[in-house]
Amino acid sequence: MDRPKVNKDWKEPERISKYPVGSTCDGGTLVTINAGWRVLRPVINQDKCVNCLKCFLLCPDGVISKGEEKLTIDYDYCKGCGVCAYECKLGAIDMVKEEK
Amino acid sequence: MGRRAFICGNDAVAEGVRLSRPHVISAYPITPQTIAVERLADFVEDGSLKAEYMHVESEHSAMACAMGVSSVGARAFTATSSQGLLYMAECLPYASGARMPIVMMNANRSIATPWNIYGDQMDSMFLLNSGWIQMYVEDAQEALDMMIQAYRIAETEEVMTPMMVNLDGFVLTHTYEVVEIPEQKDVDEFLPPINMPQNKMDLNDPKSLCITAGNDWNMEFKIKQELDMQNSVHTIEAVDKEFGDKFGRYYGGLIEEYRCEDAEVILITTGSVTGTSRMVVDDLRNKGKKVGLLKLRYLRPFPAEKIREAVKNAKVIGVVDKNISFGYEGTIFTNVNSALVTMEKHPMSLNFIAGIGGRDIGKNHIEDMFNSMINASEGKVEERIQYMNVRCEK
Amino acid sequence: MKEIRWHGRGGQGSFTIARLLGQAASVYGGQYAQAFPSFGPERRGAPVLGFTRISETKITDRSEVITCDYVIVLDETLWGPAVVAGLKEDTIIIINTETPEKYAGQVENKIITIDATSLALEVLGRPITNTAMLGALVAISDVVSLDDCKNAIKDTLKASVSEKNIELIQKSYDAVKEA
Amino acid sequence: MMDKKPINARTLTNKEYFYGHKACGGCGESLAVRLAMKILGERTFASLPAGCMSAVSFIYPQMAFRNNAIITPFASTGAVASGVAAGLKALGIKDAYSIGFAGDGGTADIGLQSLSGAIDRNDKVIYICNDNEAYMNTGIQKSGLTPYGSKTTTSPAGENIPGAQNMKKNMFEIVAAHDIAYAATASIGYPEDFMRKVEKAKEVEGTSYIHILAPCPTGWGHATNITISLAKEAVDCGLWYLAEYENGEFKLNKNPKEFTPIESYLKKQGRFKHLGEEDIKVIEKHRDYKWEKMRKNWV
Repeated sequence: MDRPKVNKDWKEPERISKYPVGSTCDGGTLVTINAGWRVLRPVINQDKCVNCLKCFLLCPDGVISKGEEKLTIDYDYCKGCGVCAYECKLGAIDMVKEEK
Repeated sequence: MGRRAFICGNDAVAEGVRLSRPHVISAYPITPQTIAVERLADFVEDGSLKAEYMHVESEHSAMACAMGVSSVGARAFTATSSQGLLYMAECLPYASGARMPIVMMNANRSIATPWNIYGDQMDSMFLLNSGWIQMYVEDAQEALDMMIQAYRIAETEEVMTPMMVNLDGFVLTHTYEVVEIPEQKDVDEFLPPINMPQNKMDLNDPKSLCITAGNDWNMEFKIKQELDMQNSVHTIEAVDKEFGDKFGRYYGGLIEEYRCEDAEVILITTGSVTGTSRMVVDDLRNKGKKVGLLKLRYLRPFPAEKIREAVKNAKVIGVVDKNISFGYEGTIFTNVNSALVTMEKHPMSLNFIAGIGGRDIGKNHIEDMFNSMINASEGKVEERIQYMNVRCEK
Repeated sequence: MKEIRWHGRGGQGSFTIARLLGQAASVYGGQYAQAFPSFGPERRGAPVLGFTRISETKITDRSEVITCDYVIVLDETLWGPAVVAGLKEDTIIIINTETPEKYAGQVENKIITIDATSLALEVLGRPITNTAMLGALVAISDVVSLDDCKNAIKDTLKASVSEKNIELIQKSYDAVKEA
Repeated sequence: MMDKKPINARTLTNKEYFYGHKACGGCGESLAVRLAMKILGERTFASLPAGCMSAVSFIYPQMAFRNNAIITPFASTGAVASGVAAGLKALGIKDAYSIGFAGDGGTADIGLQSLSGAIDRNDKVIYICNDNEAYMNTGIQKSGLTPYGSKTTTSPAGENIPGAQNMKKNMFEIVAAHDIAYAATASIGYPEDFMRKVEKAKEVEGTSYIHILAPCPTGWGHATNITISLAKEAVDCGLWYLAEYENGEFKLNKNPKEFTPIESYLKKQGRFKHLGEEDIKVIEKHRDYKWEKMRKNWV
């Protein structure tokens, strides 16, 4: 899977003087995941999937990765909106209840 | 040695900006600033200034555009006045919060209504809290010199804060006088190319700018901004000293004391009224009066420590305010008084509100201020807030 | 310090000449000078004022010019309270007029007259009198030298008009000197 | 002209430039930003005013843009993007894009002046209006692009304020009236069409403008999974249209023979639940009037 990851090394500035100069931050800094938002999780049924890439194209969060052979989902950032499952003409994505 | 020219304050600003080689100028006309941006257009036209000249559609956009320029690490200039400054007000804390070293000339002008195009300092007083360094010049030469100094100060890495150079409308912007224009090579030696290592958008090091920081983070960003602004006094003093060493003109850094030694009464001024006050001080000194003058060059950062030091032996000080903070008093008066209260023994203070809407401040009015201060120093009761050169009684 | 007040109408070049005098005195004459217009949104044809201050020492005065040493009237239709305001005992008034007798006895002050309009028409072919009035001032005062004025004209005006104006200032200077 | 590969899911980069944002699940706007960024790539400087997209992607210390990006004053997307373009030009930085992503309020209301200025100067800026038809970031208030009948928190669909009473401001034609180099409308329901238009905007020497309709599940009151299909239906029922303005000419990209029923589109959305037959007739009448003009002049 080729998706940005949480930077686990990110540390909060220890002193005021260590804060950024200006209201500035490095682009693409990720310190948290968004998975807690999800009630239903999309699961790709690889047997049905024909790799049409519609779900990859339409995911508002970009969590579906084309990969080399098959599509994969970055569950760290999937919010479970269901767009992928709804748009899949072959019904190859199931929305499955998250287990706590 | 530079060349001598007989030019107005707006021209002097334009000359100073040309010598500072900004990458982009965003311009919107407003009286009495307009000549400055006209002159800059002339310079771009004749090729003596290689800059992008942007005809923006409002002051709000003039500042927003300057932000865009600064955000990629280029040098930006803009100029405004009065209602224009108020219209762009929203953008000023954006720029200062992002620590963009933009330099802006503000032609100090009255605020509507009643409508008025003449010089007072109501406009910039609104923006004391904008996070911009605010300085006030006394004449055209200082205006030119301060454009160069402003870029140097604003772009110093520890400062990295935008700077507003204020110039009294008409009295300075439209008055012609002899100005020495420095050589480009000397300015180039004094003012290095802009460098924003930490806070610009950079293709090699992508950044998010003007970010959100919620209640859990915001305060630390603001404190950092405040500490750096406080700290900028050292750069301001050092740059002024270095400028003097190179160009032969020293302005005193944050403040200038004029004949304050042994003075029992001291008048505190900003901007062009300082010049007229110098003459009055000389006259009174010739008459044996122990009077002095303290010129505030910077209102942000506020030179509280310098003021305390300068007035510590005075019995009475007076503050000239070309503005009114309605419902209270002159804004500079409030600021000065708060500096005084930490003194073990502080002088009594009077407020002289003058020059509103461009009303003349003559030598006689300044004499009246000194006389009032002298009376107060001798124990007479003087009104704490006095309006100078008014047509009729209250 | 010498203070000079210029009276003209918008478009007649009264501020241009106030400035040119300051330039001549400072950049070429080595003195200090200040020049400023009556501030405001005056339009073409409206009465306007120009001021020049000249001094051996740096001028820090930022207040209005109240009294003056010379009052110069480019357009005699402006004669009135504004022209005679702020006169000192030794203030000299210079008026552009064909009929000097009109002004005899109007004020206590010394009045110099010159028919600058005729001179300007003769030399420039246009009734632009500001340079001629400066010539008159130079002729009767020591605030600035004629050469410094000529240099300032060369420096300020376009080449196409500066030559004619140098001729005009010389002519008006001579005319007033002779008179 | 170089041979260009067609833009589709297969040719599109797998790289994400807009990732980890806090937008609502099923947010249409975020897909528009995501796809545009995939077309534009890393040498892009994005300017975003106050609005959902800035609010969800610059929350210290979590930054969703991997390319350079800046939040602008609300009114100033056009001006900041212009300044960025001018700064890049002055610094000699080439092959980089200055792009503005603003919402409907940030474009058609408070930001109209600075957008107009940028187009007037023909600055090299790509401006994308993410139109979700109300001020969603502040909690669903009516904007100049809120369509007739919409219930918002400031047009509450009651007796005195029976939903939004104006038709949408015609931003596309307002922009075109500047004689802009390139302008287009798009819908998140037709992503290939949108990406083709972004690709076109990249090549424009001067300002380009793309107005994309992007449903907002929260503000429109629809299920999060139908965002894309709803955006498609908006086009298919004729309440939105796909068009371009280029070389001084308008062109309709899609001219359906028949529209799908308006009611089906409206009734999927909570904001239109209250509409009666009369209201729907008004909407239909306006749609037909608009299409009559477009078919007459743009085809």
